[in-house]
Amino acid sequence: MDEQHHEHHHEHHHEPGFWRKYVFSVDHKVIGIQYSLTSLLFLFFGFSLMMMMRWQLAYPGQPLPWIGRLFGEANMPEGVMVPEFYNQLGAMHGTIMVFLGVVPLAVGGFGNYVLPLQIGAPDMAFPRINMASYWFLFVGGVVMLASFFLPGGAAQSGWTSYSPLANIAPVGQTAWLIGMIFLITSSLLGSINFIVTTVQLRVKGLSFFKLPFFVWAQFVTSFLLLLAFPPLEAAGVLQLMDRVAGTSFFLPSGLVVTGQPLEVSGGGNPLLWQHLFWFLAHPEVYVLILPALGIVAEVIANNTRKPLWGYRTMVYSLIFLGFMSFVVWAHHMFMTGMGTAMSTFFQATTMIISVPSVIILTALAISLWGASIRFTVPMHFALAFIPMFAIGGLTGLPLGLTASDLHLHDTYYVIGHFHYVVAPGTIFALFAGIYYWFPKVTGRMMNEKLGKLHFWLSLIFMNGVFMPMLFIGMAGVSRRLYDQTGYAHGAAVQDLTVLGSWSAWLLAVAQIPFIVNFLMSMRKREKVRSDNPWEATTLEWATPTPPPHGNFLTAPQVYRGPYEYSVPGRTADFWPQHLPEEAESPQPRPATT
Amino acid sequence: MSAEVEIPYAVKPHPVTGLFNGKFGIWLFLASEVMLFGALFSTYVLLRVGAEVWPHGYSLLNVPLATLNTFVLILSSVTMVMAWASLKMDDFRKFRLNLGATVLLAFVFLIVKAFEYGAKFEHHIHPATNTFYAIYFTLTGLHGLHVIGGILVNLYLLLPGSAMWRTEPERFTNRIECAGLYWHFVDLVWIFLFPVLYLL
Amino acid sequence: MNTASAEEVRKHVRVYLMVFAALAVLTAVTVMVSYFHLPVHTAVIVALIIASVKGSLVAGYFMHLISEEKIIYWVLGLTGAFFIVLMLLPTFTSG
Amino acid sequence: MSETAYGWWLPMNVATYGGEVDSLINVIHWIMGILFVGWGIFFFYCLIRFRRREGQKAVYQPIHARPAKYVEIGVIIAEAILLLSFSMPVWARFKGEFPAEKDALVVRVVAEQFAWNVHYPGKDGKFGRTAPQFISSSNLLGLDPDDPDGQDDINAVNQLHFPVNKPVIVRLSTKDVIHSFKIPVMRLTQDTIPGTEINIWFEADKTGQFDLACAQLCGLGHYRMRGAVSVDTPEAFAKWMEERQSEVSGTGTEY
Repeated sequence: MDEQHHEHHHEHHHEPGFWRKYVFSVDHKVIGIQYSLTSLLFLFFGFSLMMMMRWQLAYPGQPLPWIGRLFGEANMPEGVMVPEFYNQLGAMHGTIMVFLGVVPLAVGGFGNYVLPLQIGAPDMAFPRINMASYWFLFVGGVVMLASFFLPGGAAQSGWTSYSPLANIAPVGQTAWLIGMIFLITSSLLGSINFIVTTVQLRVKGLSFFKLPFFVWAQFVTSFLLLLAFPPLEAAGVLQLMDRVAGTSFFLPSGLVVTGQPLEVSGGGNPLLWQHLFWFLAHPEVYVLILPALGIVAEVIANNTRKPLWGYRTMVYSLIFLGFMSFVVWAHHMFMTGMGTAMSTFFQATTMIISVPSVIILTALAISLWGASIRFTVPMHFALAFIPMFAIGGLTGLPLGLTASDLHLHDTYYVIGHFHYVVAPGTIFALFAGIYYWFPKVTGRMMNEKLGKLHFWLSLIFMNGVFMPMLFIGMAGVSRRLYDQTGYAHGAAVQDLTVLGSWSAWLLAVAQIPFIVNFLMSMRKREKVRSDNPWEATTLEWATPTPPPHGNFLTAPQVYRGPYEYSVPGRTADFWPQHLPEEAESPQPRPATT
Repeated sequence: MSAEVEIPYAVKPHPVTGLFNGKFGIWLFLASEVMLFGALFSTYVLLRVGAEVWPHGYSLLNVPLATLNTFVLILSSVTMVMAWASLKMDDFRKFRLNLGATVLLAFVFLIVKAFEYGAKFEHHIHPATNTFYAIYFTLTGLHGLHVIGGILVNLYLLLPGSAMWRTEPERFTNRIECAGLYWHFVDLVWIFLFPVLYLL
Repeated sequence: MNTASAEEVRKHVRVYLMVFAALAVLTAVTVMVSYFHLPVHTAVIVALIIASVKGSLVAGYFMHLISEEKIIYWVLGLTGAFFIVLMLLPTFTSG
Repeated sequence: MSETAYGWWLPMNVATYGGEVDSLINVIHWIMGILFVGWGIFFFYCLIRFRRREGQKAVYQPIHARPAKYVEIGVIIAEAILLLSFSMPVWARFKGEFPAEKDALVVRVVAEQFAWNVHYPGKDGKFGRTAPQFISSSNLLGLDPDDPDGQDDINAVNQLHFPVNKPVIVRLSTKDVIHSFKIPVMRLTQDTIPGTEINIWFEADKTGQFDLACAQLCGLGHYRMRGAVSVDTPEAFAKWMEERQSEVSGTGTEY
């Protein structure tokens, strides 16, 4: 992107098309690709932050080899990380992975590219707002990155930015808040666009219960973003006021910081921040998960060659999940001195919300029964998603019950739990999506061998990173420790931490086949012969490849549900949604030359 | 790719939902705004309930000025809806008058607000003074930003944007309707802010 | 509302003016009530009732909510539900 | 430090209610394990039996998955049981059934960046009045110098001693940011919230030396906010207390 900015003054000499076409495009597909590439870069960046943290965790106090000295005397004197820098890396890893990595890829990238295609729309309902939403994200991302260069560094109070710690943190926290306001605005604009598009622009015949599950997932996700993000925006404004205008929304009276009384009026409430934050951040967990479930459902239906089992039940579960996600937030706060009545309420809602998740996972698993499973690369990732997400979900149980949370709260067990949900869970689903839709976007298939190599290595090392965390947490080691070996219970599990660190670095190596595959396949691989190389049924495969601006050559019409595979009496084992009853079945063709 | 793609129901209402895209979009936006101000109101309640003493708004703030501002904003809402109605009745001149009045009234609101703020600052009263003023300045400030946003939108629609009336009158009327919905919401927020901050 | 004909709109205009009058009167009432310095509980209830009536008038007539499409009601209903949860937040914090 | 206190699973338990927490954690993990393994068997069976091969055609008709329904109902029942018969009783006991103050050792713990001030009331059994304006480097608790109750108060920085088999009530507060008072062997975590004092209680049934950790990110020194927990025999505790007491009265003005 940066190089393109430098070229700005040449703009008038170019064909007027270029800027409109690739940079300030209003085409949902270009915007989807912009979102995807940006968020893939941010994912890699966020991952790199974590790899540096893993060095300090595994070998506390030792200089980071080779690159340690590049980060300056303030951050890494003699190549050894200081705690402030460690905390910056931690806070920014979380922020970047959630708000600039996974959500923009899952919603901004896949949602933008695929949703209008799957509902047969020529574009999103508001193409310009769509463009604005990407550029808000871009600015938010730049602000976040730039904050590393501020005096005192980037935000360092965790991605949760709990007050009062965040109130007294260096100026990087202010940048974080401003960046967040941009990211929130981006999400709000995006979610409005998704909802209107889904409701208004479905083609003829595409009723709500004929929508692909992916569209449903995006639709519910958009409502979560729309209604859960504003309270965080409010909280962000309040914290900004606290930091910039000297108010005390989150500061009670009588605080003494490093021996000096804090010069504020007081009268605020630090728990208010947590409530407003988790009012967003719990639904946000489902924002991370639901699109992933959508992708997995698409890939599984396509590669089992049969309809999804219990499609309607899955949709109802999805909606129920969305609803419930608004009334579980305080289970993040069981240890803040909560009384029994309130904790009972939130434990109960937490147990209830696990039910629809179980139903969706069960439905996906039952879909395998009686299938004819094609073990394609996307299918590998989609299948692995199920047990990985299951581990993530199951480990949520002891955290959702106050009595077991007494021991596990704020330990590595929590880190292991939610990383199982989002890393081998959501990120695997996102990989499945990349391998699955790559031929639609580029017109070329990705390499199967490299893809499988990428899958197996990632699966092994993902577990190598996160499985030890569950044990470290069980041993009672607190999260966000710069060096756990000072504690006896931390030293006892240091070997597991070293194992996790090496797994993380090897996980990075495991991404090399993916990066090579991704870049090579864009140019070198042979083109797909058919517009529908996976022999899928949903509408995105009914467009030319790659789809032109405006998508469909003629507006399609939908005649049946989204997953009509292996319908008895038809010669082909897939029956696309847009083919009229009397039309000839498409002949199965090899995917590539 | 430079050619604009025609989006269905950008102007005409959808046969099932009965809405054109923009109107649905603006309502969703307002829904998110409800949650934004809701969170702030909730904050207000929480801080007030938790405080040992909480001043009465009327003993610290200028109620007559705020009452005046309430009238001004309500009036601007009426002119806004009249602007839309004028377009519906094909009376562009009356539309201009009404929308112009809306913008003017919005400016009056801001000027009165500026006097209120100025008086406070003169007495060295700032958001940092206490929690009451913190919430007062934050809520009215955020509301003021919404007023400024409304002025910008309405000014655009009044001046350069109104050229659309000649080419696509229906689309232009839709735009005014959406701008109106937003403006009424800004009014509605004030209707709650006024008693909560000034009268209680 | 965007289907309303010019004739209907003409009728609406009268309604708008009446609503304006009502809003003006209610504003005056709520300010007057505040001068009585009622006990806080009563004052809050009275002020919120008046504000709600005024808000409903604006939403109902200026924003045409009294004759709006079903889907808008759905969206606002959903928002309202979560808004209530949000309003309960202070009770959670003190619990 | 007992060598066996910490390992790769739950650390040693010394809390009287800790056994219930442990059994809940263990039961949940057994349920999780059974669900995961049983479900995994089904999963791999499907992957092998229904892989694409000659003659394997997918079945369009959905199967009647009654067993799945039973599993789901089973999960719901299991969760209800976990909640009602394990979690809530423990929580109710921990939160509600406070021991009487006269039967317990009452201490105040005031967290700060990055230390735990453990405030014992001293001989008179009364805590001196504290206020932020009195806080200084020689008066970390902010004890009011004019309050006679505070003259014999003890501040044991990062040292929490208490006798075995006697309930301990801790009044937790913080001077600055949120910290979290965590003693893994006590199966205990409690955030300290600025502006409020939160009471917790626990009782140890074994003696030994353990760790007190901070569990909530509180700044750059979060990782070294370690306190030493010593569960003593009543005699050892009395002796330790006496030593601390003599330090206080020896210098007269040190708190």
